[in-house]
Amino acid sequence: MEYALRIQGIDKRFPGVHALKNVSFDVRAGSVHSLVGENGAGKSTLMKIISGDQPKDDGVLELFGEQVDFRGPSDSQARGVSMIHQELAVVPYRSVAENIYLGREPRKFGGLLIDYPKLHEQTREILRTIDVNVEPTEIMANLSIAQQQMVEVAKALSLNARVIIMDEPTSSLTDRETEILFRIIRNLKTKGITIIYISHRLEEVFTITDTVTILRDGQTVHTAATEDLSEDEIVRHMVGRELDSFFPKHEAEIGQEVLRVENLTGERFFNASFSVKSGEIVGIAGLVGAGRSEMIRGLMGIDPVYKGKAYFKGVEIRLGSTREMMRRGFAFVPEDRKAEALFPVMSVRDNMVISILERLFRIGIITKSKLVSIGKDYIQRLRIQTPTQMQQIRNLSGGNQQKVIIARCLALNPSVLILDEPTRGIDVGAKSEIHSIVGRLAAQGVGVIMISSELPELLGVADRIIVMKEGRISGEFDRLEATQDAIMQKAAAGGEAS
Amino acid sequence: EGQGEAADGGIVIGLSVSTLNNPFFVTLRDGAQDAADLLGVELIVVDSQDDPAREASNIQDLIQRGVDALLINPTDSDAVVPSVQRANSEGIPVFTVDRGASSGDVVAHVASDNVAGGEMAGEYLVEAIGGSGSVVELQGIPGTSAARDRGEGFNNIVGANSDVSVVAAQTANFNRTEGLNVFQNILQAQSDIDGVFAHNDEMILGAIQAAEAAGRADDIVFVGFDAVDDAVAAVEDGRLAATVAQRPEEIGSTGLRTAVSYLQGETVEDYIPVALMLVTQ
Amino acid sequence: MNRVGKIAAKYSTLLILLGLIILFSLLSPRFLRFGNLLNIVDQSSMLAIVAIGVTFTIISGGIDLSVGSLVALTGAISAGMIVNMGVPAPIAMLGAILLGVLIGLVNGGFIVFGRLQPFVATLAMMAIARGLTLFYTQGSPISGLGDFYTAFGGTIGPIPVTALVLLFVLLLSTVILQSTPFGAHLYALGGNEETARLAGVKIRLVKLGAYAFSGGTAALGGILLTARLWSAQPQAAVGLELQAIAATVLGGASLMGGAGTSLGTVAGALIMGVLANGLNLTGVSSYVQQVITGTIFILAVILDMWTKRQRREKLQG
Amino acid sequence: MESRINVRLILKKFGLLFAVLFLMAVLTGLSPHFMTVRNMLNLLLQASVNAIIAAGMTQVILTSGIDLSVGSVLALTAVVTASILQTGVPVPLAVILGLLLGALLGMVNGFLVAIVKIPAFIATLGTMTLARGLALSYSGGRPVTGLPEGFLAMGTSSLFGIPTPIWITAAVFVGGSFILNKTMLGRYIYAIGNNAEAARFAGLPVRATTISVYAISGLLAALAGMILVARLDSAQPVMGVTYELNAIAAVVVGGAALSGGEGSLSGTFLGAILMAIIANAINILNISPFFSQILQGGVILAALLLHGLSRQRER
Ligand SMILES: Nc1ncnc2c1ncn2[C@@H]1O[C@H](COP(=O)(O)OP(=O)(O)OP(=O)(O)O)[C@@H](O)[C@H]1O
Ligand SMILES: Nc1ncnc2c1ncn2[C@@H]1O[C@H](COP(=O)(O)OP(=O)(O)OP(=O)(O)O)[C@@H](O)[C@H]1O
Ligand SMILES: O[C@@H]1[C@H](O)[C@H](O)CO[C@H]1O
Ligand SMILES: [Mg+2]
Ligand SMILES: [Mg+2]
Repeated sequence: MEYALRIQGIDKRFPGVHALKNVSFDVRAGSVHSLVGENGAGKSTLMKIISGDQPKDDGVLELFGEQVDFRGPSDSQARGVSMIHQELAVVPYRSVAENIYLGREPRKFGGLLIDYPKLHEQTREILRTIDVNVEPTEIMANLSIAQQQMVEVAKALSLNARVIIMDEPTSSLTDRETEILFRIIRNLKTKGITIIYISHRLEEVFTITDTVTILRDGQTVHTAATEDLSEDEIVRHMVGRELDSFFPKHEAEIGQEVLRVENLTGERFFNASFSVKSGEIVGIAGLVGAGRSEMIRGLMGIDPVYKGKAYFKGVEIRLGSTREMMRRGFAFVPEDRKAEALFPVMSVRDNMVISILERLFRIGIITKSKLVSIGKDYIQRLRIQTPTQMQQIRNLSGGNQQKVIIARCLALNPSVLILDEPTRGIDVGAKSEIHSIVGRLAAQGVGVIMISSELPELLGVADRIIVMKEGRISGEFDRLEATQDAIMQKAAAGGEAS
Repeated sequence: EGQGEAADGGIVIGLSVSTLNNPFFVTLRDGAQDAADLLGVELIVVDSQDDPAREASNIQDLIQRGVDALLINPTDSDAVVPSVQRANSEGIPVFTVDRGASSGDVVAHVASDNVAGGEMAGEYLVEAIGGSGSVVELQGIPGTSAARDRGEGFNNIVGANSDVSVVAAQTANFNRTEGLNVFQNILQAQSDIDGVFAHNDEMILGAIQAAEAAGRADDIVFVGFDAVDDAVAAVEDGRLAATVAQRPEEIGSTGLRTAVSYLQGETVEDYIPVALMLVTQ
Repeated sequence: MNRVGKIAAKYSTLLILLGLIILFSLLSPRFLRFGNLLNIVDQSSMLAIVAIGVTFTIISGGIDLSVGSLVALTGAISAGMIVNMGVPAPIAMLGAILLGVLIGLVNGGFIVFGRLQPFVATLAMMAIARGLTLFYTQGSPISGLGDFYTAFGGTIGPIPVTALVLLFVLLLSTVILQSTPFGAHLYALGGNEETARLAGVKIRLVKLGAYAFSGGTAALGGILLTARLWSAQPQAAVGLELQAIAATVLGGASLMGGAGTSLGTVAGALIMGVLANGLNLTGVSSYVQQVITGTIFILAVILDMWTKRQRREKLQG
Repeated sequence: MESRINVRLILKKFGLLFAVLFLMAVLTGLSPHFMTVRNMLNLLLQASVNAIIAAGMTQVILTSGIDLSVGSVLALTAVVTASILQTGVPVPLAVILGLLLGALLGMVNGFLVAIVKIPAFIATLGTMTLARGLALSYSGGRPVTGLPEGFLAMGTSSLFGIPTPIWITAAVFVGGSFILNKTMLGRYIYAIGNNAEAARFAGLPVRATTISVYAISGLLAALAGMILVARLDSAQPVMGVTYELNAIAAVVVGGAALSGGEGSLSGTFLGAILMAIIANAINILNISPFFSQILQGGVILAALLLHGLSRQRER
């Protein structure tokens, strides 16, 4: 059997973290090989090592039978390995074409000038193969996140790689784009291209992959053919324990209305009216670009609101100030962790407590001991993996970063908790933890709004689901009457989906 | 062209000053302005901010405004030459004040001689310390003509005297704060200082502050240059021994009067010295 | 979409320039004369050329504070080669440009290999190059450059030679930025360095190139200034770096990197030239000129931001 | 701050401390006049103005801003304070008015940065020119001299043998460190420098913090100006030209990142000391003025490279 990649005894340490411990497995040529594991298990680190982005401490890599030791990303690219990174890596104010062919632009005049017509032609070609309808000259920043993600896919394809690594490529794609991506993957497979596929969505793993390798705490715990595994088995290997249910239904008493929004209108959302009761979890569904995030950002005073009113427990609230909303008891977990939530070189603890300082220390002088105990408490409760409270948050895995941000909101002890895609990029274990946290909060009488692009999640968690389409609320379902089809109908029908 | 645009059709004169960030030149400008007001002449003042490139642009602009004559206080004698020649080719008469132009047609130069001033200061200082001892030179902004010329004059005298040694020669950039800090440092290194000459009063006033703070002011003879108001007051108080007066007001007004006389058809001398004067108690 | 608004946003720098020109022609009858306009171009060209180089470093996400000192140093060395060593003027000028490029490379070296922040690396170079100039000239200006050299400070017909040199630099830099891989990589690097690195862009080389270019244009500026003054001045171009940065920013570049054009920068430099010239012609006192210049600078930036925001909103709407 | 972070910070600081100590050792060898109590006090005295301005600059840079206007603000507040003093207003009142003017000018910067959203470099470049023009217009380009004894004491008196400006500097750094490390404002400053957008989402008072930081910078520039005026018995409209660059150099030599979020006042203090040592050494060793700038630039580069190396090692 031919192996595209043989990974033998890879070891990697960061200060305070032993990220990979003697990791070994083989990837068959032409297969789709998935890598799963909890947040912080070491998946991304391993892939960065394979693509030459980070050096390994120990171990051997073989690419098609040949030992390799890449000195950098361009080195691995030259040898036919390309990688789609977990974090979007785009140059915002350059064109789509320039992004895709960055560093490899077609040239003319003896390499002196870029051959722009040819560049655009090639780009148009490659975008057509993946069914993305944007102009090659469009500025990247004007694309939706999903479109940008697809451009990343195009970039990987354009390299004509033999091995393509995809690190959570679907975390910001909707179902439609996910389908397209799967079609592309199948197509690549027929061409004999090897794919390493990382995802926290197990249904994707079962849909598209041939083999699964499970990492836990930096170690390979199991490798097997996908068809020989069950979802439960994978999860058990990942977390090292049984999980009761992915979407634990919570039983909360639904009480008085805590939030009512009337005719909220802003740049990209129009006349949104809805309400949330205490103990209730309201889901917001919609396609990417439906304006869900914008509407919530308007409500939270981050983006301007042109018109509309909001009432908290029957009392009208002044819109437009985030601080005032938070003082009223609203807490908000934003969509884009890196851009909107993280203070990268600050400690885990400081990231966690930043929003409650005003409440804890009336005169503005900080006593550390109080913070230490809060930090300890949440690290334990949310099972956050970090060597110490003082670790810089940028050194945590994505999922653990997300938990810190959620802890920041929980510490506020909110009456209304708003979560925008809170489980994007989060492992099943953490996801179910977050769901049960949300459930527990609801049981304590907190009103919860949760935006998610993952319908099964919403269906499992929410008491009520609001659907948005093109900036307007297009439907509302009770938990009992909601089905995937009915929601999709309201989210997409009539207009063009995204 | 070449005719002024004053409302009454009177004379318009352009004055380009090297920098108005220094009281010396502010006084020079005031002298010119007072004379202009007295004679009923319009005066347009531009400020080069010690930047020769800006000076070239400013003079270009004055020529555009159609001044009848140019009074230039150059930032540098060499750098101003193309501007002088440009004015020459436009037929605008040029007068220089305080500093000269190395070439080009200049009708008259009104100034006191900085080299002579440096010599004057040197002679006074040597005598005041009793003909022998250690002296310090606080230099102006390196590369400016005033610093060069005054240093040259001073060293002509001091260098020729084998009993006097210059124990430290440091720049304090014509600036009072630096005069204070630099001299403070020199006081640390030199336990024996009999006299100080600074290329301008700003620096010497800073140096006096430093010496007073160190309790050594009484042992040292201070000589400055320019006779700005603060310095004259310090001389009266006995804190400063002497300062070389260039009489900037006189330079400014003489410059302006000379230009007006010339425009009115009189003949003028090509070098009009404004006598230097040593201000002492 | 509002066509006028879009054009206004794209050319907001030019609009500000136009506004100032209209304002000053109302205030002074002498402003709009052909001769005066040529003057402004002549006065702004050196700044514009130096600022184009600075624009390269700003696009890369860096900055170059050493250009003022480099202007002085390269001017002095080219003059010194001619006057003290008898080197033919064209060779001395080439030598100066080479020196500028070399010092630019040293700046770049400190930044990419020494991992210094561009602001500080070039701040230190600003001091060092000024010191070298003083040392080399021993504090005295160097004159006697000969006709070939000083011709660069003169005119061809009514057109200032500096303006022609500027035109050349503008065209060259525009081609580099808009049409070469180097240019594309420079923008990419400034837009997202990590992405550029992952894409295999030779980041170090591109940065070195940007600082070398900036050093080269500073040297060109040094030559033009020396030619214009017929002498090399040890204290020439003090503070020029801030003016160059101001011109770049007025021209629409972002100090965060990833954006900026040389045409915009030239317009920015012209704005500053028009302002200085116009205030002189209208006879505003030099102290008040500083107050007005500071205020207009801030207002211009606000206007530019405002039109850009309009445009962005239009784009998304 | 403790454990892991601290190790890193200490590593960084030791790099600079080592550079400073090394330089001091060399100078002690070169000149017997260097390592004396008097000269050390001098050094601190001379570092004080730059250090105080740099303390304000540190906070600004921590928020990922920059304040180019400090030199001009220093000059404007100096001439205004001096002329207030000349009218016979009691010294403490005049000092307070001067400091308030500094804070007010700083708030204008803060307003432009936080509310109008002009990049700090640009906004303060504009106010730098503007405030300088105001200082010159206000004073007519002439120094304001002849100030009351009570005011001059701020620059010339001493307490326990240590000059007052050094005490003031110490107070500024102790107070500043307290703010940065022990108060909410300090956390907010770091947070905004790390990610201003996230700070907004986290409900932090981004505008108020930003404005405060520039106000503090303006206030400290005014304070530094007063010390200068008191030492010179003269306020000049041209004071403080290029002080912004000195202050920024001290902050960056002290280990702060201009991109914000990283840096400390103790580092800045060492940076200011390093720069004062170089100037002091040039005078004491009577090094030619033509060399002095080369030396200054060179030493700063060397110190920074040392830093860079210690940073690289920890990766
Ligand atoms: N640069 C770094 N410095 C220190 N620790 C790091 C660094 N990068 C990763 N780590 C640590 O290494 C471990 C593995 O991280 P990695 O990003 O590989 O996890 P992952 O499996 O990709 O997680 P996720 O599913 O959340 O993306 C984590 O504990 C993380 O905190
Ligand atoms: N057609 C589009 N043109 C330009 N930008 C878009 C477009 N659609 C979406 N965006 C941008 O992409 C981002 C994500 O879209 P948005 O937040 O509106 O969608 P959403 O309904 O919140 O869905 P999701 O949360 O799944 O992204 C937003 O910042 C939005 O401004
Ligand atoms: O003559 C002037 C003054 O002395 C001034 O102090 C410095 O510059 C010189 O040219
Ligand atoms: Mg990962
Ligand atoms: Mg969204």
